[in-house]
Amino acid sequence: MVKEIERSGLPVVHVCTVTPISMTVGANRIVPAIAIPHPLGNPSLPKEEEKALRRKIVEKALKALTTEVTGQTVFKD
Amino acid sequence: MKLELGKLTIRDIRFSEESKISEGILYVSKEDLRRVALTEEKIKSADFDIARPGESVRITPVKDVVEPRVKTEGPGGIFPGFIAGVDTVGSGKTLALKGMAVVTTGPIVNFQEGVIDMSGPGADYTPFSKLLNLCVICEPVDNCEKHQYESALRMAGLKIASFVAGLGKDIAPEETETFETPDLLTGMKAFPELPRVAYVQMLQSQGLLHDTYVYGVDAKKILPTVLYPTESMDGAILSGNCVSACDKNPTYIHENNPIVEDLFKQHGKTINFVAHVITNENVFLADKERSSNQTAKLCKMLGLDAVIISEEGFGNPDTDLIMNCKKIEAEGIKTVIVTDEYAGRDGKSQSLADADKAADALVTAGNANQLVRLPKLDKVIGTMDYISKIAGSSDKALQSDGSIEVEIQVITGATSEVGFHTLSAR
Amino acid sequence: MSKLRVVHYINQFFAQIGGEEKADYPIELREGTPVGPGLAFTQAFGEDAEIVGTIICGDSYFNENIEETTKKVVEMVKGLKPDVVIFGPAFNAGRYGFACGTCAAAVHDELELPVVTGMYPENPGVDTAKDKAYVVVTKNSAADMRHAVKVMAPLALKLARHEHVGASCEEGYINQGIRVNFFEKKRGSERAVEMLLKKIAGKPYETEYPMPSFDRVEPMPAVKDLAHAKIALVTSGGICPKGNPDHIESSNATKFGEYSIEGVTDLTEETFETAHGGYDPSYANEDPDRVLPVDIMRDLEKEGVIGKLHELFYTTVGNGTAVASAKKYGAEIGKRLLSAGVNAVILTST
Amino acid sequence: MKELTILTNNPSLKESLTQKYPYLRCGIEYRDVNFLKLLELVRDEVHKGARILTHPLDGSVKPMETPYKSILVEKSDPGLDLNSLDLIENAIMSCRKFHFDERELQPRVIKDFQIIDRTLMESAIDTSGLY
Repeated sequence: MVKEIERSGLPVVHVCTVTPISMTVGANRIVPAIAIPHPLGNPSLPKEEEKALRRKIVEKALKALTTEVTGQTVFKD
Repeated sequence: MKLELGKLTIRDIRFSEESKISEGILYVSKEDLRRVALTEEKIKSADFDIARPGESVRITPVKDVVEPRVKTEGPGGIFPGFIAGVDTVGSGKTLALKGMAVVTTGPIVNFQEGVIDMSGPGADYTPFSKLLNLCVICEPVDNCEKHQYESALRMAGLKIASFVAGLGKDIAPEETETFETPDLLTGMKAFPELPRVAYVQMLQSQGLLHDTYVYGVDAKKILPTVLYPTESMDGAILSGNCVSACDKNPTYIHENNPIVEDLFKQHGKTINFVAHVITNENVFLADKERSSNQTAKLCKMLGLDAVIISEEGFGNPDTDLIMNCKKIEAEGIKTVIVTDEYAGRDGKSQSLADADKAADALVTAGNANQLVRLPKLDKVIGTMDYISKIAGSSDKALQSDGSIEVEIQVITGATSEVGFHTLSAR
Repeated sequence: MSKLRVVHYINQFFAQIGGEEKADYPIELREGTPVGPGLAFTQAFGEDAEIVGTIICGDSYFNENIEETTKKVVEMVKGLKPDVVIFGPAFNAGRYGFACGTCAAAVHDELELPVVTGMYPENPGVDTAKDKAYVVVTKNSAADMRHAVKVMAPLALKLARHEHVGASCEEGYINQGIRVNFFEKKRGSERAVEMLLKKIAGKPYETEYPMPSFDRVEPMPAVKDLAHAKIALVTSGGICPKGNPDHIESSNATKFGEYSIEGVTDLTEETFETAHGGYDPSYANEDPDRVLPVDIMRDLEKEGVIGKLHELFYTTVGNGTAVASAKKYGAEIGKRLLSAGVNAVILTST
Repeated sequence: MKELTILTNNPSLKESLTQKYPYLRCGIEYRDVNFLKLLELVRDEVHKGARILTHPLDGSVKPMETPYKSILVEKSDPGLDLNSLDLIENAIMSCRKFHFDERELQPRVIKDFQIIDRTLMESAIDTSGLY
């Protein structure tokens, strides 16, 4: 799905828990997520901390979208 | 370095009053064997049994398999660093008793794997079903530490194999094969046209029941080094390693390393078999980086054109394997890697825990997760207490007709990653 | 013992109805006598099996009425109660291959019957049958029919009898990722040495386990001006309005969802949930932002970090959804986003 | 400041390691979770910036066959270490392909699994010089 959306002409960032799978499905901009049942959250954290964690990942995703890449890239920060 | 390997085929093993080899029959006195085993002070009692190809016998849990060998001429002795001193081995003359092995069994831990079936479908999966197996069953003294028990059982196997081989010391071998590796410079001059090839062997080195020894040194503490290919034929490398029985190298496989043998067959004809490089598989990631760097460096130093790399064990060694492969290929040296797979029972999962496009020539020893039904056999040497506790098995594995359904990963040598067996997968 | 029952699917060309000009030939079932390549199969089966029915369908007809025709094929097959179903072989014919693969997968899924087809490895139909049908390797033209039948017929018999099927290299089917053990004639070390000699000599050799490799798409240029960009959220985590109004299936979904988040600043337990059946849904149900971060996106929108959050989001369940459907949904979603003036997409997966 | 920590679900690890290595230069954090959860905890740490120092699939006892896992991490570098992420993700993926029925382990079996887990960690400590 990632690949097809990108093929239609839009940059896509894939926020995904299992990055090797993201590589196999052909995403070009990849941001690692937390865990399968809660990719952008962590229920064991207090609400505020959890939101801060989520914001960090979303910011990473936006950074990825504003970064030129030449091939599959996993974004650290 | 030149080794003449004499072979004496053992056609049967029998218990008797006197220990001797006569007309291809190995006669052993249980008393003699017990005396040898009990020199290990952590062993309380030892018993012995014989398993022959085709018999309805299961040996489990298997600790090690050892081929009896004895040095008949030249420096050093078999199993340097343990049985003999630390002289460099691999030259002179060695006698091997073919067609047989010493098999040690004993539950060091309560979930121990290692199955050798002498008949039935299980026998197809283990190369050791074709041998006459002199089985050694050892019990430890009370309150024996696991490490001590492992060491004692390992040593008992080596000592008994050496004792048995000693019985043939003065008998002329039926057949002698000569292996010779010239030193680097001579080899280069002798075979200027032939591609320079080495064997890179990765040795499991991670802790209790996960260790390999080289000249008595625990392999986790070595930097990668270079051996003459004949050194392993004299027991320079030996096994303390039996978890994940299907893809661990018992001592027998080190003595008879098939990649060494098959490269020797081409030596001087299509290739120049330059060296046997050994490296380890440690737990600490920096060790993996360091060892693969050093291995690639050695390959470069040796001026190699190509190598075969073999793995040992499950999971994390995939990381070492891919590191070695990538780094050696990056030096412009061609690689073929030998491994096995864990593709799940349905064969649909990704086979390796690591992958890289540099690994474009791979030989596989099969999917270790494949299920096999092993029928009830008449006799068990060792104990069946653990079979439902081990990987690829479960409490439910034991069927009402006495057969067990297990993954082939419990079978000793089933998916040998040095290509000792014929099992494969596509 | 009675003969095993085989159903055979072929296109208009192999049914000798006509070429491209007859490609709109509608689906038809002929019971009894085998048609076209069916004769060769009948011969190969000997006394063991017989073709009890042949389904004929024009390639264009199929590809213009995919869903409906596939359904019909399944019904026809069901009525004939076969032990195994053979499709084609389709060789290098793309639309024929696609029809064979699609129908084979459907018959496999819905009737749980073994299915065999035959194709040239580059036929796009190969993908559609992945994991479901055994696709026998053929050459790229119908001239290879004799060989294809020779391989497909015994494989079909094995499947009909529920016998053990060997590894791809033994049986002649395309390996689509399922690993099967078998005993080689030579031990591993000898094969390694042979492979090495070939590799040194620059001769072709075949690795016994190809490293996973993947189709790639060129990365699109980055967003230049984030503060004025319209960003859309898409997820394969199955987030949808509470009650799952479109009844998106929890796995192997046949549709995707398009929902409005106009005015929504935070997804809550009361308003949204997940339809996904592949993971523990409790965390996502408790706070759907954990999968689809609408709360954060609204904050960033308010702060001016991004221009705008697109008022619609799209949802699918990644769980078991066929590659072909996922592709189709992706293309459709991409089209809609593009026409809505979206500049970039954040796609979240579980 | 680099902070070295062994994350473990092996309840006997701390005692036995501190006994053997009185000067051990790393912390030991025990977590009462199962094998897979421990890997997931390590993954969470990686996302928070930790670097993995010992292979998450060390040893040959199969994942989930043994209930225990101990992993040494360095909680210092800010930012995501991609190698660590690959390792832990691959380990979690590998874990899922093994098939284990729920089973009750006898105390002696449990003890042996703890010992094996410990010796794997010891082998890392020995070669890393952390003692």
